[in-house]
Amino acid sequence: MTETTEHTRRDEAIALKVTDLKKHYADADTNVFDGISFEVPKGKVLVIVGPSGSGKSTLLRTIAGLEPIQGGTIALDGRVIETGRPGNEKSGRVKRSEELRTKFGMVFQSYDLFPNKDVLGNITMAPLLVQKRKKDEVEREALELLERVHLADRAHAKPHELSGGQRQRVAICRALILHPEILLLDEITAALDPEMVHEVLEVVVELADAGQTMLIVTHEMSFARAIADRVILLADGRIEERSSDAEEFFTHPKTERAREFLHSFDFVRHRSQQAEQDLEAFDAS
Amino acid sequence: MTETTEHTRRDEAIALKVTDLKKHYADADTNVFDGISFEVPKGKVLVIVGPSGSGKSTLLRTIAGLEPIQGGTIALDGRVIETGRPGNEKSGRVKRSEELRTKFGMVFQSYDLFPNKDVLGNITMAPLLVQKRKKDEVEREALELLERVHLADRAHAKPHELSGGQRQRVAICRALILHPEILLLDEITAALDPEMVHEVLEVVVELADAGQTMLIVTHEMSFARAIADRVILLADGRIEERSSDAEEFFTHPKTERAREFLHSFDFVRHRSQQAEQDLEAFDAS
Amino acid sequence: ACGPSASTPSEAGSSDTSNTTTAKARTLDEIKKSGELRIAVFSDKAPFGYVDQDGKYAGYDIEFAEALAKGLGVKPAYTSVDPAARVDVLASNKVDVTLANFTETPERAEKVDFSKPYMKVSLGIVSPESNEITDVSQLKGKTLIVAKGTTAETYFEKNHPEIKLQKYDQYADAYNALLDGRGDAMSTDNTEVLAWAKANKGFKVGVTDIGDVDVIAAAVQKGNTQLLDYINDEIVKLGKENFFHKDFEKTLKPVYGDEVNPDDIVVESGELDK
Amino acid sequence: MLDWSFIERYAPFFVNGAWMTLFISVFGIALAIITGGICAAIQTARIPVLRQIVAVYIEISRNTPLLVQLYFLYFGLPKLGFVWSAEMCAIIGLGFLGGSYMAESMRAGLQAVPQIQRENAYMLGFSRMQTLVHVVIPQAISVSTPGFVANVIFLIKESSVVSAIALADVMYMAKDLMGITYNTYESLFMLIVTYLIILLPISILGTWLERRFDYARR
Amino acid sequence: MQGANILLEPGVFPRLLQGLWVTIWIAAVSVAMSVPVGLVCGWLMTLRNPVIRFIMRVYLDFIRIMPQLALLFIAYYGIARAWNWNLDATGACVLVFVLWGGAELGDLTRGALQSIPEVQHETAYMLGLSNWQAFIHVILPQAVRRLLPGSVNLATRIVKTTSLAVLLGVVEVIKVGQQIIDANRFQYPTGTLWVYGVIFLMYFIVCWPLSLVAHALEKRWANDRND
Ligand SMILES: Nc1ncnc2c1ncn2[C@@H]1O[C@H](COP(=O)(O)OP(=O)(O)OP(=O)(O)O)[C@@H](O)[C@H]1O
Ligand SMILES: Nc1ncnc2c1ncn2[C@@H]1O[C@H](COP(=O)(O)OP(=O)(O)OP(=O)(O)O)[C@@H](O)[C@H]1O
Ligand SMILES: [Mg+2]
Ligand SMILES: [Mg+2]
Repeated sequence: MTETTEHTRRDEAIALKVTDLKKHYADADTNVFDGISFEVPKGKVLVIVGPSGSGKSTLLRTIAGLEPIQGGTIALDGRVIETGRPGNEKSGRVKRSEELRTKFGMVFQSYDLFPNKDVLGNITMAPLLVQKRKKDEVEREALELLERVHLADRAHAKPHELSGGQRQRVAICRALILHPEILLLDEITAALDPEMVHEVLEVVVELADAGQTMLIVTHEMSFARAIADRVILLADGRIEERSSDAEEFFTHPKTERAREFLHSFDFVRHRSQQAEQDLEAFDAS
Repeated sequence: MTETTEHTRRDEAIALKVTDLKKHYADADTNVFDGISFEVPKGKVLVIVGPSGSGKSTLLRTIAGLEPIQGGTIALDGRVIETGRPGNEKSGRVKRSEELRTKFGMVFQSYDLFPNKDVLGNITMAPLLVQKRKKDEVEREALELLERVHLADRAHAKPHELSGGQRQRVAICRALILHPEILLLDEITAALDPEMVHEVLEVVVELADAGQTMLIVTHEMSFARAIADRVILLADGRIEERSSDAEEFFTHPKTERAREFLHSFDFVRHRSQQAEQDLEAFDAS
Repeated sequence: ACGPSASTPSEAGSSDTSNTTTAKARTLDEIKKSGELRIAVFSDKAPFGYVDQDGKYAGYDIEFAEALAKGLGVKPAYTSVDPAARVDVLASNKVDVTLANFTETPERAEKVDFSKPYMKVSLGIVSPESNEITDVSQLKGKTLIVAKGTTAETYFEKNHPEIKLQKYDQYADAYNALLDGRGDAMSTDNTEVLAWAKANKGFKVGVTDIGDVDVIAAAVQKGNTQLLDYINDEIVKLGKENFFHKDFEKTLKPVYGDEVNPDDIVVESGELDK
Repeated sequence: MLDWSFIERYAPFFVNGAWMTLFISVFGIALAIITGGICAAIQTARIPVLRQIVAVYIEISRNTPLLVQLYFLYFGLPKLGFVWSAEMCAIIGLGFLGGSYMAESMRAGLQAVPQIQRENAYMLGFSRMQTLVHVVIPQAISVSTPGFVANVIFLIKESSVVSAIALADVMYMAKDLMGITYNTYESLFMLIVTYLIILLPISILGTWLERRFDYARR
Repeated sequence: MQGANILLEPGVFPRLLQGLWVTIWIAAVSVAMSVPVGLVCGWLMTLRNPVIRFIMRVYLDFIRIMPQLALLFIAYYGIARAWNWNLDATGACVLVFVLWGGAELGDLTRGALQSIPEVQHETAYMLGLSNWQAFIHVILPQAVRRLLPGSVNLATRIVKTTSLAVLLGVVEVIKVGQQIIDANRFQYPTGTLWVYGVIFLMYFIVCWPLSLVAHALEKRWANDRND
């Protein structure tokens, strides 16, 4: 395990800093991770990639407060908001103030809009109930956000009337209206039909361009490559490679593990090259 | 619409020939396709790509006999096996002899093994029931096939104990044991977790190398590129571009439609290029 | 039918155990205060206790019930009971008095307290004219219809196990079963079958008096002497004005006509040999 | 406390009652399964006129109480000249009531078999009969079993109503004893115990069947 | 067929309707009281506490395995006396139907609450909603939708089961019918057929709309979900 240290430039403010994070599920044998550290500078995009089961979702969930941590600290804007304690595996979602919770915006893989509210209702619910903002002001902002994700005309549609791609864009608006410090996106296109993937990722790219701090888990390598400022490769609960130059990571990975991982996404192997030995193996049977 | 004629070499035997195929769903306004023609030479792989709803699945289903056709002909090994008749939209699956049906092998997107049988049972059911072959001979062949897809040790597992990728490989064996003339694969990796995609596609590549005639629908462009002998781009029920040189199609598509389509799979757009105008648009709001 | 043959409990004789706990009965004062005397009556046993065309309770028992309530200065509140429920409604204090053609038997006397009698009966058997039963012995191996919890049921269970009984919860059901030919005959109090056969063409009472002559009385919860004493006094008092004969004239005569001598049925002042 | 000598003496009657309950239930449920199967087949195959008839039957059967159905059969129909025995009425009543419930669970099972399974069978060359026997029914059973077991228990419970038409089932025995001996608690106790003895094993068997036919797909 | 004239006798129909009213009253009161009982039971069933869980399990299983008629007898003749309650037959019916309806509705409620995906709770948390707000604005509206069709079906079953009240001697529609049959036996020998026929229809007329409502709710809300 090679934990290369990160060099953050002096002038970069750090939005999120995770130090020596330990996570253990109640009835699991081993820790999901046993000391993970990284940071996300303000306005930057950190992409986490890695094979299934490596703990990417768990990482996002612990940061969001959905899972208690058993060691290490999580700091937001330089302030430590959570410190791990061993033995709290079963304590459920972390007790955080409502204000603190809204500093993290999260979008999940599944279409998790509230089915009993229309699009506008979904977006305006939290600002109205939690932040007690004025209704017309909130609705105006919601409509602006919908405009940005090209859904202004669907403001009064019910979630089940929307396509998967549309739902995920609404879910993004629902998170954005609370002006989160950092947006956590967990494979938000994994459940989508291929041609909807693009419409959602495009919105995310636009957000990145506008300077939204984000922590993204994705399996779409070309998207990751296009959007990442920094990349982390998570495998077996360890950071196997980290890079503050995304382009470098995707083209010239340093570790064998990363090469292997990236290779599994490419199918540019030509039949002619392999044909002979395959033919033998096959026809013999 | 440019229907370029295909030139098949003299010495290539034609496994499947579809001529002027017309398909109309019972309560739909328009035809899914209104005259489609193509052929698949023996031992070759034809890949069909195209946006969602363009009729790819429908095409495979009509060839397989799961949907009646309203015009044109389907010929297998030079023998016309089906001729379209208008007005038979509601007649359900086509009446074909059991022997003829088994000449087509099909694998669908969903994991559709018979849940009440184990792996071996799934594979041996048709040869035993339909072809009345001897049990031990069939089981021997099934085990050989399982070997080829690296699942020999799971012969007695129940489908629900398998991962999606394993199930799809079993489904392929289930089709192969009947020695189909042509294998029809409809997005067989679309429902799989990313790291399982590879293990399935590798099996398909090996099959192609062993000379299995195949008609493949896929959204995995790098796979399509690696495996295709010929490519068809289907859009709005028309063949928008066809090419007997797959490499050429993926690198230098001739039509605007194909360029557009292929582009949507690539996310190698750099933020820096677009950042400026996006920033403006976003920050204004 | 080929179903399992149903031997019924009472073939083994009835039990004499009595350890049922009871819900405490109301005192006279409580009854007066509530303004209601709760009385269990039949609602489908014309002419003794039934609901008339206007939906009001009527019949021989009801007349007595009215008198009892009036004597206390309260209103009667009727509860319709099935024959089998007559003991339990008292034990569980759901009513204060049962006035539902309740024949006094030793078994029942262990569970409830009976007042002085106001009627006397023995059992009768009614059967279709075409196949009239004139003697109990003819019933051997045949099906006799009874209502559950009646003296007829107990009598035949105990004394004639060779007769197959078909039991219904309610009189109405039992009569209907006889009409539809589901049994060969039906047995209940002779007063009752006489009245019924008179009204139903094609049926005849072939046997008018089997079993002992029993008396019919009001019943209260075991140990409720206060109310029992009141009822006994009232029966004596009413006897002085020949109340039950008047009752007979009003409710039973229209059904029985002149064929029945009121003195064969009616008991005044609780004195049997009058 | 309960009087055990009483319970000992009358236990055999509850055994008899249990046999009657089972007798009525077995035939009633068998009739319900046949009726339900036919209805489910008609609904799944969408046979035109019969389908509407089945729909009407199901609504009537589901929206009227068994007791009223029995009274109608037992006391009402004789006035039209149909005098059926109590056993007959009970079995027909139970079958009439249960048919709609069974149809519902069987139909759910048949409809839950994905179209793609039939398509696979077609592609593998199965005949219609082979498809039905080897593919459709085994999978339909998996979905139908929980509802089916619930219906069986439901129908055995409903059969307690047949005491109203003079059938000597468990309920009848309890009522009878209460009416004759007034040993209410002992009678109720035996009533509970008898039903538990009948229904608990069926409920456990049902759970086992559910597991047996749950191929835990996906 | 002139037996049908029994229905035209003065007083017959109004009395049957009165009887039906008793039936509906018992059912309505039972259903109304089942709702709070069921909601509380449902909530208790979702708790992790093993003791509560076990008690609720036994309660639900016992109620489910006993025939309703047996429960009615237990309540009317057994419990009322053992606990010294002055419970009339109607009261016993309501008691049993509430205990039964409460258990069944509780199970429905539990199912509905547990069927709401965890991610809905998590989303509410991330949006800063308090537990109470999440329950009122997110969980409950969804649970009710999943709950309602089943509850309406349960109501239909309770209405049907009120027919058993007659066997405890409650004067409801069937008993009234029997009284009418009895009182008119001489004029209308075939009255049984017609009176029971009408009662049959009356139950159908009461229950059928409920079934239709349940169907409609199921259809209406089937696709109103996220999945
Ligand atoms: N609630 C839980 N209880 C116990 N173990 C869990 C739980 N959730 C996840 N795990 C385990 O923790 C590990 C990490 O899971 P996680 O979902 O974070 O992986 P991931 O990287 O997000 O995978 P994927 O790419 O499939 O989403 C896995 O081994 C998983 O089985
Ligand atoms: N059973 C049907 N009845 C009516 N229309 C249908 C039916 N099945 C498909 N269609 C329509 O036919 C068209 C072609 O559908 P098809 O499933 O073949 O597309 P596809 O190219 O396979 O899409 P995808 O990539 O999403 O699988 C679509 O417009 C679809 O809505
Ligand atoms: Mg994950
Ligand atoms: Mg498709």
